This record gives sequence, C-alpha cells and structure tokens, in this order.
Amino acid sequence: MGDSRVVLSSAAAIDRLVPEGTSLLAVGGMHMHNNPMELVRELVRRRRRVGRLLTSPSASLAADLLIGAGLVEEVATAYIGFEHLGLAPAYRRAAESGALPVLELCEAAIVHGLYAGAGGLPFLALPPGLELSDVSSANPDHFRTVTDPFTGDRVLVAAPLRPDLALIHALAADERGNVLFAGAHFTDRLMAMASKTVIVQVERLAEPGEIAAHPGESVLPGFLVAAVVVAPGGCLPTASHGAYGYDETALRRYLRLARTEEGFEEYLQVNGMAPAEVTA
Amino acid sequence: MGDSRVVLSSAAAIDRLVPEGTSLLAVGGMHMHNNPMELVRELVRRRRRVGRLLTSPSASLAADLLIGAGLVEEVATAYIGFEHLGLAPAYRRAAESGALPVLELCEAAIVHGLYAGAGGLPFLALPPGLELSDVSSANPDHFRTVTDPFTGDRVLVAAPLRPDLALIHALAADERGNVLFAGAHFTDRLMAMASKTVIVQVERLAEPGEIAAHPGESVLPGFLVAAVVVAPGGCLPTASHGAYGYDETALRRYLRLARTEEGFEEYLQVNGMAPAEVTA
Amino acid sequence: MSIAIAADYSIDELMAAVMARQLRPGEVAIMGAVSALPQAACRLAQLTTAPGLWFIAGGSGAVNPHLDPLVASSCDERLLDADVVLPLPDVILLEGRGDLIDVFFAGGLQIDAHGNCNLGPVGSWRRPKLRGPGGVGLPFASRAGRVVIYSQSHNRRTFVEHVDFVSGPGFRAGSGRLPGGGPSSIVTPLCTMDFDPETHLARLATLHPGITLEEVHEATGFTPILPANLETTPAPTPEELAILRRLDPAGLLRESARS
Amino acid sequence: MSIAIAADYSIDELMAAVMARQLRPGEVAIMGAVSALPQAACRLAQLTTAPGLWFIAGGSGAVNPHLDPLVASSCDERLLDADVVLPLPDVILLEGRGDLIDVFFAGGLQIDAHGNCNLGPVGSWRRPKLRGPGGVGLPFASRAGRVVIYSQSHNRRTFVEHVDFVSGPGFRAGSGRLPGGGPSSIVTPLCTMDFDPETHLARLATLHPGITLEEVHEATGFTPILPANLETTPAPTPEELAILRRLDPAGLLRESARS
Repeated sequence: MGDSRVVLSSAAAIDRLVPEGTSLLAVGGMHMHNNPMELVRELVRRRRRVGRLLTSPSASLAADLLIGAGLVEEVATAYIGFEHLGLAPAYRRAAESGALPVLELCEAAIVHGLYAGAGGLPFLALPPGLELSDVSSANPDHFRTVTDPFTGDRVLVAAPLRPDLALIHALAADERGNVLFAGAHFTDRLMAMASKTVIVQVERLAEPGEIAAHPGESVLPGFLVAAVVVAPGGCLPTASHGAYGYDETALRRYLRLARTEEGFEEYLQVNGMAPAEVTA
Repeated sequence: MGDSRVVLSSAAAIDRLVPEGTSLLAVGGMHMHNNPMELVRELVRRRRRVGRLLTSPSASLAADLLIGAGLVEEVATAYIGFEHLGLAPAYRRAAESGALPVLELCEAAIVHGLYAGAGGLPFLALPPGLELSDVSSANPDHFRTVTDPFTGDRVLVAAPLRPDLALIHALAADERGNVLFAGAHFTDRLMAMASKTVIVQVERLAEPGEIAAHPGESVLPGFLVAAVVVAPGGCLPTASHGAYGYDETALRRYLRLARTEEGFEEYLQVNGMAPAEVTA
Repeated sequence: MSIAIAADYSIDELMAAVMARQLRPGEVAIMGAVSALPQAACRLAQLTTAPGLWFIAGGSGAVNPHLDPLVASSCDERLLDADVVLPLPDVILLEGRGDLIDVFFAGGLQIDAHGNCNLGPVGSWRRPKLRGPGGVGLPFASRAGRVVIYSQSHNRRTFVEHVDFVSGPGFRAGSGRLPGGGPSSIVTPLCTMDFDPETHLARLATLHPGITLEEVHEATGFTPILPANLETTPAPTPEELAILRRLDPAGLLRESARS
Repeated sequence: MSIAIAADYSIDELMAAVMARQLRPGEVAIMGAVSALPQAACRLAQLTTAPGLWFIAGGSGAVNPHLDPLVASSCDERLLDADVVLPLPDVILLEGRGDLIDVFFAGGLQIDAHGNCNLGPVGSWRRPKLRGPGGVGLPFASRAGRVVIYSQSHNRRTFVEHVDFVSGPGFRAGSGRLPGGGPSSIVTPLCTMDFDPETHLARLATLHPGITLEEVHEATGFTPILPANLETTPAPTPEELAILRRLDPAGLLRESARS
C-alpha cells in the first residue's frame, strides 16, 4: 500500500474522491465549530454538485455556503443556523423559494441513523415520544412505523444513514490516516465510522506517538480514512477546537453579504471561490 | 443533595442499593480485566441472590464466582471463561448439570442492547447474517424478527438491555460520583449508561481537576452513579487497567479449586467469603 | 419591543434568576443552541437554590461547565472547562433514556398555548414564509421530566395559537401519549406562565415588574388562562445579580439592556 | 496429540507463519479471545508479506498493537501500546458494517466441514456435555470478507461433521444467505485446508512437514475433500522465525514445543 497517498492537497482529494453528483455527502462540525471549510471551499471552487447534503445535528457556514452556491439538490438536516449571530441566509432563501427540498431530521435520527450506518443495522427504532414532533410526518421517506415484536406497540423507526462521502475536521493526522481530535469532536467520529469514504481536514500532521498517546474516543483509525488534507487555519472563519476560536467579525460579514444573491456571489469572489480560481 | 453519600463502603453500597433478588444485574470488566471483584465478593459474603446476571461480552472470575456461590438464577451471556487459562469451572458445572439456564447472547446483542437501554430505544435491529448463528434460536425470548419497513426484508431484532443494577470498576472517582477510566474501559461506560442504578468500584478518589482534564469518553458523569466504593487492589486477582495486571498464580489457584464444589467452598473460606464473615 | 424595567438589572438577568429558581437540588437539566441564558440560570441555581444541580450544555457535551466566563455559542471550546465532558453522541443517546433528564430547556420561533415549540418552517412546510433553522433535539422534550420554555422575544409572531410545525412537542390537543411530564413553564421578557393542570393550556403566573396584563395580552397570540392571583415576578436579588455578573463579565446578559 | 515436527520451530510458529502468508497489504483483520497466535501472524505479516495491514486485537480495541511483547490475554493493557486504540463498543459496531473487515480470525471447540464454529454448548443446548464459554463476536464471521479458522488442537472432538451449535456461521447446508465471503481456510497443527468453491466443503490444502494424510484422516471427524495436488506446508523461513522470536521473548508460541 502506498500510504503516502493518504495525505493529499484539497484539490487532489476532491478531484479523486468526490465524483460529480455524490448521492449523499455528510459534512461535520457543529454550529460555528470545526466546519471543514477548506474542503468545502474546494467543492465550491470546483462547483461540484451533490445529490443530498446530510448535516451534523447543527450545521452552520459549511452547509449555508454549499447551498448558496447552488450545489445541493436537497438537504437532510436538523438545524442550519448561526446561533446568536442569526439565521442562515442562503438556506433561508433556497428553502423559502421552494427551490431546495428540506428533508427534516432530528438529532436522534441523525445520531442513531449514523450508528445504524456504522454498524450495518438495517434501521433504528426511536424512543417513544419522538413521533409527537412533526419531523417524521414531514419526512415520510425517512421515517416509518413498525410493530414492536416484544410489546406490540407501534413505534417510529428511522432509516440508517450511510453517507457516500464525509468531510470532517480534526486537529491532526498521521501519514497512514490515523486521526486525533481535540476538544469536542461532536458527531464527527460517528459520521466517519458510518461513511463509505472519509476525507479529513487537519491543522497539522501528528507528531510521532501523539495519536497512540490518546487511546479511546478521540481518535479514528486510518482504515476509515481515504484522504488527509493538511490545512492550517482551514476551519476559519469557524472555530477549530484545540487551535482557534471562530472569527465573529468574518462570520457577521458573511451573514451581511449573503442576505442577497449578489452579496453571496461577492463573498465567493472575495474569498477565493470564483469558478475561475479552480487550479486543477 | 448530600453528595457525601455517594462514597460508601462496599458493605453499605450493597446493603442500600442491591435488594435481594435484583431482576437484572450487570457486571462489568472483560476477561481477567477490570472485574469489580470487591463488590462481587461483598455480594457473595451476603449471599445476595440475583434473578438474572447479564455479563459483559466476555466475562470471567466475577461471573464464575457468583454462579458458583449459587446466587444466580439464570445468566445472559456471550462468554464466560478464562482465555488461555481455561474454561470457567463453576459455570460449566452449573450449566452442564442443567441447574443454570443460559440465555445465549452475542456481543452485538449485548452492545446494541445496552445502546438501546441507554437511549430508550424499544429494540434493536441487527445486521443481516447474525441470524445465521444459533444464538438467536437458542434464546427466542430475546430475539425476534420483524419486517424492515424500508426494504421488506425479514430482519433479526434484539430486546433492549436495561439492567436494574450495574457493578463496574474504574480507576478513580470524585465525591460527586464523576468517574475516570484508565486504559480500556471495554463496555463498562455503556453498561453504566444503560443501567438504572450504578455502583462503581475504584482504586482511589480522583485528584481535584483530574476528571475534568480527561474530556470525552473515558469519563462518566456522577448523575449516572449511585455509589462509589474505594477499594485499592479491589479487582485482584483480575487486572485493573492503569493500576496492576492480573495475578495469574491466584487465578490458576481458583481454577484448580473451583473444579469441585468442595474446592469452591474452600476458595470462599480462604478468601473471606464465608457467610459468617458478613459484618453488616 | 424594547423593555427597560429597572436601571439596575437587565431583562435577561431577571429571566435567568426566574429560571434558576425553578431548579431543584440534584436535578439534571439540559439545553441546546443559543443557551447562554439557561446556562447562566443553571450555574446561578447551583450557587443558590439548587446545590448539586447537574446541567449539560448543549452540543459541547460539557456537564457542569464552570462558565468562567459565560460564552455565547453552545459548542464553544471554553465550555469544556467543566466537571465532566461527554461525547455528544452519548448526550443525545442519554436524552432518550427517559428517566434521566429532569429539566429540558426549550424555545422556538413559535410557541403555542399547549407549549409546543417550532424552530422549523413558519408558514407552509414546503414553502415556508420563514425557514427556521430546525429543531435539533427538541423532539426529546417529549421525554423529559418537565420542559421550561424560554423566549427572549414576546410578541404575536412568537406566541401563537398553534405552531405551524411541532419541533418540540408540548401538550397537543387530543393526545395523551406524552411520555414525559410536558411543559411546566414559559419565561419571557414580560411574564412567566405555567400550565393549567386540567386543560394543559398556558396560564399566566407572574407579570415582571412594571409590566401590565394589557401589555401581555397585546403581545400574545393566544389568550392565556388567568390565575386566581396574578403576582409580580420577584426581581433578582442583589446576591443573584452579583453571581450573574461574576459569571458574565462580557455582559452577554446585558446586551439587550445596552442596545 | 503431541507434535514435534522439527527441533528448530514450534507448531505455533509454523501456524503463525502460515496465517501471516494469507494476509495482504492494506487489509483489515480482526480477532477475539485467546488470540496471541493470529496477533503474531498479523504483526509478522506487517513486517513481511502485508505491509500496511491493519489488525484489531479483540476486546482491547487496539489497532495495530506493537506486540512489544506478545501477550496472552486479548484485553491486556500492554496491547494499548498500538497505533490507535478504539473503544470496544466502536469495534463491535464496526464489525457489523460489512465492508470494513477483510479477515476474521475464528476458532471453536468444534469446527465442521462447512466451516461452522462452535464455542457454545457441546451436546445438548439445554444440558450440554461440555458448556463452552460462548461465541462472543463469532456471529459476525457471517459478515467478514473471509474467515480464517485456526485451532491449536486437531482431533475428532474438535473437527466434527456438524457442530452442535453454530456460534460462527460458515457455509451452512442449504443456505445461501451468508452476506460475507465465508470461511477461506483452516489452519491446524497438522495441516491447512481451504474450501471447495462448488460444495463449500473443507478441502485439504497442505500437510505440515512430517505429517501424513493418514494422520489427518485419523484426527478429523469429517472427510476433507482431497485436492489434485497435496503439497507440504512450507516451513517458517529463518526471517519469519527471527521476527516471531523478537515479538515473543516469553515464548508464548513455543509453549507447546516445550511442554
């Protein structure tokens, strides 16, 4: 095995591993933290379209940018927003115009669905009470009911989530693709375990022995990782746990510009995501 | 809340929290590692009977001792043995005589079942292929089939596992019951998350700030823990990750003695588990 | 609606104090996004009325964050300065257990008289007037011991007769299947409400200092039940304010007062 | 059965070398309890025929343990000296994914001609002659790319026509539902077998040096298919032996030779 092939540039990673029209793309991070922005920007530069975008339980800039750039045919999500900074402008525009179908999920359907995907479980029965929200009625393809064979009750079940591709961020990785997270890793490990192909964006390469020194849940083994992209500062303007906080000024600038389509295009231009800037 | 009540002697913990005839008792550790022996010995001293014993995916001395002492009405397990040291003598005797009903499980049914218990999921659909083993046919109360509402396939499902009480071992805990594991924590965290009442045996109290310094999966929050029992060396003769290895000589001595009922009784006498030694 | 009840505390500080007083020793509370307010309330409660309270700060997985200082984002790395930190998938798993979470803090772009909350589509589901961000974990409100609803705005867009989409289930007309205890109170910049035990409909409980019944009616899209005695919400005590300001040197809870 | 094929290597060393040669670069292998032998085989393969091989050491969760030194228990803390360590629940989760595990090492108290393995009850299920410890994760053998069966004893108690209880599913008569690739080989102290592609029945592949066909027949409770050419298992090379002995200073793989 040429292990050296694991560490790639973002351009090479996207080119080799992200076919046009990926059916189910999962993107990691939570809120304005650990969004794999360098990989997302590369998708935008290449105008690489995806069939369905699956977000983490709470998505932010990464999802809004992909949606704003018109690269997402439909989105499966439980939240896209910017917490105290405001609503997601591109998501709002696309969903309110009816252009973007929204497949409603809740965090339980995402986390248990990824668990099912990682474990080869055919579906996941959800705790009673979740059927009282309108999430399942609004997304009947994803939620069904079955009779619990132990109690005879009707219970809500969710489909497994098995992304074709996941883009996630971590602190560091080694040349074999072993990954080390810092701070909170949110649902990113689980997302990686459930996904057929995983690209991990990191701040830096790991020191020798650094990953082995962190046994347990803050790591991912390289056999789950197809490519590592080293991108220092690559989460900005979102935060990178273990490295830097989010850039509130830059996020507010995005939120202001992205209120209009023209402003959104300007944001892409100013931030190196014009189509002309593809350097393949 | 009188938080000081969390740290108890093993006698007080068993007295207060383990009613005679606990319906489902889960015991942690894997193989000859992290068996919560001090708690188990206390159960034996008190001859506290349990309805059903649920083991971790691979149980060893803790299970064999409880079974040998005649305290277990039935056992739900995927493995009781001593790896390279040999088979489990008391378990063999009880199961081969027909005195002990064995409810066959596999590691998937245990781990996914505990996941279901921790999450309030009504049941767990298992990956296709597991129905080819005889585990599910041998334990029809625990395994059923349902029709997958997404594919129409018949799939095997397992019941959730929701122990009334779990006995587990960890390296350290603080006075509010927050727990820190060392080394491998096997399925013990999951077992604790799924159980109504949890007693944790530890080597020592945690240093101030020690638990907070280990974010992530090597910890348990105190709201899951009913009692902490400080028992240095309390896993012996099994290993305690982060503290000591298993005592192979002592384990071999147990295996030799426990071959007969008389030898087993002698082991109890010699190791402070005669009924007379209860000091309640 | 701009509110300045008194010069010496902000409305967020009042709300934090009110929410803190609803918490009891040893309980387990959980909150989601945009949760500086319930976080401050929980920390305040730990230091006053509810010693031994546990609280889980949203997506961070932090259990009992020290809030040194209070931060705006629920996933801020500074929250990991906490008693214990759980992986997020474990938090989401345990939310479903059903016997662990005593208090669930919820909110919404729309909140109705049955305590249903909507953070999803406002208007039509397929082509909403306002596409809200989404409910994240609000469906788990159905399984908690009780649900404390809070909203930093109180107007007829937010407080409606019926939500357009149920993200967080409250008491729904005709359904008795709620496995948890359901909504127990609503805390707003104008008042507090509880729920009538018979009808499960929102009932006015207290008016904040300086707020009139008419102002509440005018700002509310449903007609809350009136209690026998309508009292005034006790203002934050000097002790409560001192604690809140120590937690919040940046003044996150005083932004509305400043702006 | 006491076997001493040659003075210069033990039968376990031969078996480790044989198992190592079946592994390919970049594959992912997994093993369960009492697994010093497949662990040694995997580490040997990493250093010889299968660079970049990944292996998960049973209950420890260790991925690519450095085996410095080789240890007897699959949960020994020393295994955590590894490239990466996963929590055990994640290992068990990923075993089910179905497209990750290329090689599953299995064993049993009983092994039959279809490659089914039994670690549970021998004899009647309810009142067994021998209560085996249990199959742990053996049902997952059904989902792996291929299953390598190994047994450190080769006699008619172990190698039977039909197992009394299927812990690890092999090719079962009349069933075509195996989602994984099924058993690919059996490695014993006497010989290696593979599986006939048509009948899915065990077929003798090689005899270990000094072992006769008659000895195998005598020790086997089913009649293995005979191949066109029955070759002799190549003995461990000096390089293989040097690596194994460096990994195993305590001589875990030479105990049978010594005893």
